[in-house]
Amino acid sequence: MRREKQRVIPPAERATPDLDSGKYLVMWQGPQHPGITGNMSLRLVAEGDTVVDCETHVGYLHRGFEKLMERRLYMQNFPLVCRIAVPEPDFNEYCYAAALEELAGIVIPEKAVWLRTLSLEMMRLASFLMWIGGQAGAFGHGTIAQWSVTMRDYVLDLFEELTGGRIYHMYIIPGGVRGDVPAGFYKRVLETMAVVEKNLDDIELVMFHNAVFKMRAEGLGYIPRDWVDHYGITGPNARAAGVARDLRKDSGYLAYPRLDFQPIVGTESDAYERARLRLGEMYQAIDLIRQIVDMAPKDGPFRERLPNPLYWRIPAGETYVSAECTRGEYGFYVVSDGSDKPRRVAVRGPSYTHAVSVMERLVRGVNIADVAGLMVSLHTYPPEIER
Amino acid sequence: MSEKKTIPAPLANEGLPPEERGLFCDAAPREYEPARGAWERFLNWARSESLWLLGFGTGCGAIELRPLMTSRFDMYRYGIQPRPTPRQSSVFVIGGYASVKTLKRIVRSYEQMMGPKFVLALGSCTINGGMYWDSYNTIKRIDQYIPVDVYIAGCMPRPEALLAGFQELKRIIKSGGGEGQNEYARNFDWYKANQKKVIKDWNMPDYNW
Amino acid sequence: MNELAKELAGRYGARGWHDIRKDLASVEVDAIRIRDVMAYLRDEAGYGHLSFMTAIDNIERGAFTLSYALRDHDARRGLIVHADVDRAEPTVDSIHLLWGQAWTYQREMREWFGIDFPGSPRVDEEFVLEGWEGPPMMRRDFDSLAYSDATYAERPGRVTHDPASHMREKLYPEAAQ
Amino acid sequence: MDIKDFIAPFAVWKRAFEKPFTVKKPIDERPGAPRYRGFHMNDADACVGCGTCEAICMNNAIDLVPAAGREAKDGDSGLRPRIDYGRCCWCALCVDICPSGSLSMSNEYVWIDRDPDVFRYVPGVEAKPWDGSALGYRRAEGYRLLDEDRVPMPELGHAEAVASFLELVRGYSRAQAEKEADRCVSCGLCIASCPAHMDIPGYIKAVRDGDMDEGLRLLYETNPFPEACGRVCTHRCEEACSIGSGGDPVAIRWLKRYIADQVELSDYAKALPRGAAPSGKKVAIVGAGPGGLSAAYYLSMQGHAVTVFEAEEAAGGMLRYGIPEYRLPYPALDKDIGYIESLGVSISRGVSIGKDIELSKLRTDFDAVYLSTGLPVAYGLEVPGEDHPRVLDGVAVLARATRGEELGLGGRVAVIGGGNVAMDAARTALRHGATVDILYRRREEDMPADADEVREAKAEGARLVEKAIPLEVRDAPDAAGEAALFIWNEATMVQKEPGKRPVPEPIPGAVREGRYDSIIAAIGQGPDLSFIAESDGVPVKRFRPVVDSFGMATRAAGGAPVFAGGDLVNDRKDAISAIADGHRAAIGIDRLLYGKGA
Repeated sequence: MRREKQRVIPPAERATPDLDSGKYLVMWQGPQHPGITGNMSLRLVAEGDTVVDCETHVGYLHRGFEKLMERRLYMQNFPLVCRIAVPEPDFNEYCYAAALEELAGIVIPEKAVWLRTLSLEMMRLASFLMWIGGQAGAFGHGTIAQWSVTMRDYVLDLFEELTGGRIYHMYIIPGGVRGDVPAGFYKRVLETMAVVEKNLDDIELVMFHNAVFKMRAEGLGYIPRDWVDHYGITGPNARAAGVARDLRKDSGYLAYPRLDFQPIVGTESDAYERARLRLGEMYQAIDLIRQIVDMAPKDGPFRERLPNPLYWRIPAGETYVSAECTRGEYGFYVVSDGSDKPRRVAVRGPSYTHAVSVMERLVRGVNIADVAGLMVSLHTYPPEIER
Repeated sequence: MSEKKTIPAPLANEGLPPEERGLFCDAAPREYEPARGAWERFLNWARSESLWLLGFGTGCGAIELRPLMTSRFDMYRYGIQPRPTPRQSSVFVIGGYASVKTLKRIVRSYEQMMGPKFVLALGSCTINGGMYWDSYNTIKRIDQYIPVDVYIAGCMPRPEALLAGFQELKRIIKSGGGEGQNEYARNFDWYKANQKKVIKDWNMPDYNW
Repeated sequence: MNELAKELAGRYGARGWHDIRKDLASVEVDAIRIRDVMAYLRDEAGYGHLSFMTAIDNIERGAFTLSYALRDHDARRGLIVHADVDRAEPTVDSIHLLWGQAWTYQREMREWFGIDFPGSPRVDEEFVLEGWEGPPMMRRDFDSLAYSDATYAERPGRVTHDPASHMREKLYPEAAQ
Repeated sequence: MDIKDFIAPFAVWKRAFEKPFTVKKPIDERPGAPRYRGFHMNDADACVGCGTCEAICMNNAIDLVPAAGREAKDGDSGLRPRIDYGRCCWCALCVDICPSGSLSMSNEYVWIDRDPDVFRYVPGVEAKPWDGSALGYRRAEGYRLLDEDRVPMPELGHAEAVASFLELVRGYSRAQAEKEADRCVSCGLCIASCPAHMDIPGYIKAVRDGDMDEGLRLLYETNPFPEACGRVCTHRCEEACSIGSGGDPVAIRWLKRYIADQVELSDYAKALPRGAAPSGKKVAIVGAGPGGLSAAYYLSMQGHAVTVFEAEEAAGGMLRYGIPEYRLPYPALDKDIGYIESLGVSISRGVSIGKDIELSKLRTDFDAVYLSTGLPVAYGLEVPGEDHPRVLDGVAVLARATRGEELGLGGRVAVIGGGNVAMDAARTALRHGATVDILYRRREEDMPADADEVREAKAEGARLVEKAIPLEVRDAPDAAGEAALFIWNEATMVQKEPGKRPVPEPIPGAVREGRYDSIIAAIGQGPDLSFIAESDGVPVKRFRPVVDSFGMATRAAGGAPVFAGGDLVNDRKDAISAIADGHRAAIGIDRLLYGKGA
C-alpha cells in the first residue's frame, strides 16, 4: 500500500545539521500563515525540498492572560478568558466557570447545563468548519473555505442571536448562562443544521474524494499510537491513532452522559484520517445539537444567583477542570487563596504539545510544500500555547 | 502632528552585525510628492479600487477577515484581496492587540510594503490598549509605532464594520487623504525612537525597503 | 485510591493526599524525588498522561509550588502532584525524558518563573517573550500594570471622579477640612 | 485511489444554479441581532452616577465625569459614565450590574473614524446615532449581578407586637448581616445624604469582613449613638442608596445596629480610640439628647471637661422620652449613653437651665456653652375646645409611658397628626388596649412620618382617617370631662399653585364627629427659649437661635461663646441631624478653645 510506505516515523533524536556546509537552507514559515493556524512561526532547515529540522517559535500572541487573571476579580476574568482561544472561546468560558463553581460549591440549574452543552457543541461545529477551510486551503483547495467559512458564519448568526456576540460570546458565566433561548431559536438551529449538513455532504464529495487531496494527505504526518501517551496527545489527533479517548465520555461533564454518541476512532493516524475523523465529528456535533434541542428543558431558571461580584471570594482550594474541545483536552487549573482574585490560573491547551513537541518531530522528512498541510492537520491554535 | 518632536537619528542599521549592514538600505524614506491635478485623481481612484491586503492577521481581528474573504461577504467584489507578502500589498490590517514580538514583525512588514500604503486598525486594543491595558507584553497605541489611516471600533469589529472601514478608506484615498506613508517619512525618527523604546532587542535593519 | 496514597507515602514520603473531587486528587512530595515519583506514577500506577505542568508563586513562604497534573485515562481519574522548591534558588530535576512535551513546560517555567531544570533541552531559550529585560513576569512581585504604564504610551485625556468625594466637593465642601 | 476520486468533485456543479451565499449589501442588510452587544446607551435620567459600572469594568474603560446640566444631589452624584472604546470589550458586565438598570447596549456596531481620540463618549449625554435604539443587549429578565431584594428582617408578628412593648425588629444574624452587606457596591452616594456624613461604605465593608471593632470605630468617627441610630434613624442614606434605584436599598440602618449589637459595652474601649490628654478647658452642654451628648463625646475626645445639664431625670432626650421602647429599647440607648459617660462626661440630671441655673452663670463658669434643648413644647390643636381635659399632648403621653406612669387613655383614642410622634402615640395607645383612629388633614402619602411607621401602625390595627380638618372639641354629652367629641370637616385636595403640593379644602357640609375617651394631639412641637436672656447676646430669629456653619451663636463679651444645634436650630428635626450638629459644634468649640481657625 502506498499509504503504508509513506509512513515515516522520524527519530526521537534531533539531528544537528551543519548549517555552514552549504547543503541546507534555513527558512522561516510564519508568523503569518497560509492556513488559519494563528501567528506562529516554524524555523525550518531544509535539504533540497525536504525538511530536516524544525523549531517552533511561539509568543506572537502572548498577552499574559495568566498574569492578568491574577490582577482581576473572579467575575472580571469572565470576559477575559474567552480571548485565550479566538476561534473557540466557549471552551474557555466553560472551563473557567466550571472551575469556579466547583471551588465555590455552586450547582447550576438544569437548563444552564443544557444550554452550555448546546453552546459548546455549536462552537465545536463552527470551529471545525473554520478548520476544514484551512486544511483544504493548505493543500491548495480554496473552494472548501468559501463554503465552510460561510457555514460557520451561519452558526455564528445563531450565536449572535443567542448570546449577543459573534466571536466572543461571553455566555457561559459562572453560575449558569447569561440568557434564555429567544423565541423560535431552536427552529432556526435545526434549519441551520440542515443547511450545514447538506454542505458537509458536498465537502465530503469534493474534498475527501479528491484525488489531489488524497495523494497529498494520505500518509502525511503519521502519529504512532505509542506517541499518544508519550506526548500527551489528545482529541482527534489521538483518536485518529486508534486511542478512544474523549473527555465528553470519560469525564461525563454537562449533559453529555445523557446524550447518545460514541467517540469516533480512526486507525490510519495520518493527515487524511484526521481530517476524515473531524468531518465525522462535525456530523456528530450536528447530531448532538439535534438531540440537545430535543431534550433541553424548555423552562426553568438558567442561572444561579451569585454573591456580589465586586467582593466575591472563593474558598481556598485548587481544581483542574477539563473539557473536550475540538483539539483535545482543554483545561483550566484554578488555585484560590480565599481572596477575591485567583491566586493562579493555568490554562492547558491541547496545542501545547501538538504544535511544539509533536510538530517539531513530525515535520522532519516532510516536503516543504506539505508543512502547512501537516500543521493544519494537527489543528493547532498558538494562543492557547502562549496564553 | 505637533507632538511628534524630532529626535536625533541613531546610527543607521546599528542593530545589525557589520557584515549584514551592506545588505540593507541605509537611507531614510523620503516623502512622496503627489502628481498634479487630474492625473493624481486618477491614480487615487485606481489605488482606492485595488486594495491589496497583507495576509498577516496580527491579533484576534484576523478571525473576521476570513468571512470577509469568503463567499458570504466576498470582499473581492470591492476590489480588496489578500496577498501573502508585504511586497505585493498596499493595506495592512492591524487586527487588534500587538504583542512586542508581533510589533517587531508589524514594523518590518509595514516598511517592506510598497507605497502608497495604508493601515486599518481594528478594535479597542489598537486605540488605547483595550482589555490588555495592564499587560506587560502588549502595546497600547499602535499610532505610536506606525501611522494609521482608519480606526474601526469593536471587539472584534464584525465583517460588515470592516467593510464599512474599507469604504471609508477608499473615500479617504480618493480624496487624496491617505498620507500615512508620507507622515511616516516625515516623522521617521520619532517613529523609530518609539519602536526602539519597546523593542528591546532591535536586531533588524532600520531602513527596511 | 488510598492504596496509592500509602504506596507513595511509603516509597517517596508523599503526604497530604487530598481528594479534590471523586476523580481528582492531589498529593505533595519533596522536590528532590519528583522524577522518581513521576516515573513511578507513569510506569506503575497507570498515570500515563501528563496534562500540564505549572508553578505557583507562594511568595509569602518563599517557595514555588510546582504542580504536575497527571491523568489515568483508563481509570478516568486525575492526580495533581505538588512539590515546593526554594524561591531563592529554584532548581528542579527535569522530567523531559519521561514525557515528550515536558521540556516545553520546563522552558516556559524557566522563562515565566525563573525555575531552572538542568538538562532540559533548550531550557534557556526564549519561549514566548522576545528581548525581555524584566524579571520573570509570573512572579508575584512583578507588577504588570506598573511595567505597562512605564513602557507603553497611553492615550491621554482620561480622568475619573469618585462619586463620594465628588459629592463632598459639591454638596458639603466644609467637611473636606 | 479509484475513479470516484476524480469524478466526485464535479458532482457539486449542481450547486451552480442555487442561490449564492453572498450578502448583496452587507452593511445595510445586516443589522445586529436583537440581543447584539453594540455601543452603549444610558438613560441619563435613571442613572444615579454610582460608578458601579466603573468598578466592574475589567478593562478600565469607564470614567465617571461630570455631565452637563446635572448637579450632584441626594442620591445622584451628577456624574455619568464615559466609555472609552479604546478599552471596551463589549462584555456588558456594566449592563448586567447597573443598579438602576439605566445602562444598555444598542445593536449598532459600525463606528469608523480617522481620529483615534474620538472613541470615547458619555452615553445618554452626548448624542449618538444609536441613541434610543429599541434593539440591542438588555440584561435578561430576572438576571442581574446584584441582588435587588433586601435580606428580610426578622420582626415580631403584628398580633404579637401589639400585645407587648417587646422590640419589634429582632436584628440580623451574622449570616443575614453579611449577606445584606454583600449587596452594597461601596459607591458612597449615601454619604452626602447622611447629615453626619458617616462612612457608610466603610462600616458595611467591616460587616462584610466580619471586623466589628473596625466597624465600631468607623461608626464612632461620626456618630456616638450607633445603637439608637441603628434602630430609629430616619435613614436618609437608604433613600439615596444606589441599589435602591433598581430594588430595595441596602439596609444601612440595620447593619449599623448589627455592628453595635455585636460589641459588648465592656469591649468598646478596646475598639475605640482614646481621648486626647486633658486640655484644662470646661464646656457646658444644655440638654442630654443625642445632639448634646454627641457634642459631649467629641469634646471629651479632644480632652475637654464636659458637663451636661439635663432637666429630666434620665438622659437621652427625645430618644428616651419621645420614642417608645418597642422601637428603641432602653438598654440599647443606655449602652450608647453609658459609653459616653464612661469617658468622663458628667451629666447633671434634673437640672433645668433658666430655673435652677441661669445661662449667664454657665457663660462665666465654663469656657464654652452648647445649647441643644430641642423642641419640648407641643403645639395645640388651635380649635375651640383645645383645652378640654381629654385633649392630651402626644409627646407628653410618650414621656409618661417612658416613665412608666399610668396613661389612662380609655378605650377609644383619636390621634391627630401625621408625623412620627403621632404614629408612636397611636401605637403606644394600641399597646394599652385602645382602639385608635389617626386623623390627618391631608392624604396618607403626604404624611411626614416614615412610610414604614404608617404601614405598621395600620397593620397593628389603627384606623387612618385622611383629609380630616379639625373643627372643634366638645364635651361628650353623657360624660362631661370623661370623654370628648372630636368634630372634623372632610376635605378635598386642591392644587392651588402649580408645582406646589396640594392643600386640603373643606367640603361644605361634610362635617363628621367621633366620640373618644382621649384625643392625642401630635401636631408638632416648638422650642422653649425662655432661658435665653437678652443679655446673653444669643441672636434669635423666628424662635430659633441664629448660628454659623459651626453652630456658633455668639462669642459676645461677657461670657463664654455660645453654640447651639439640634432640633432647636435645624430644619430636619431628627436625631442624626442633631448628632451631626453636635459633632460640628464640638469641632467649632475645639477650634475656638485652641484659637484655631476662628
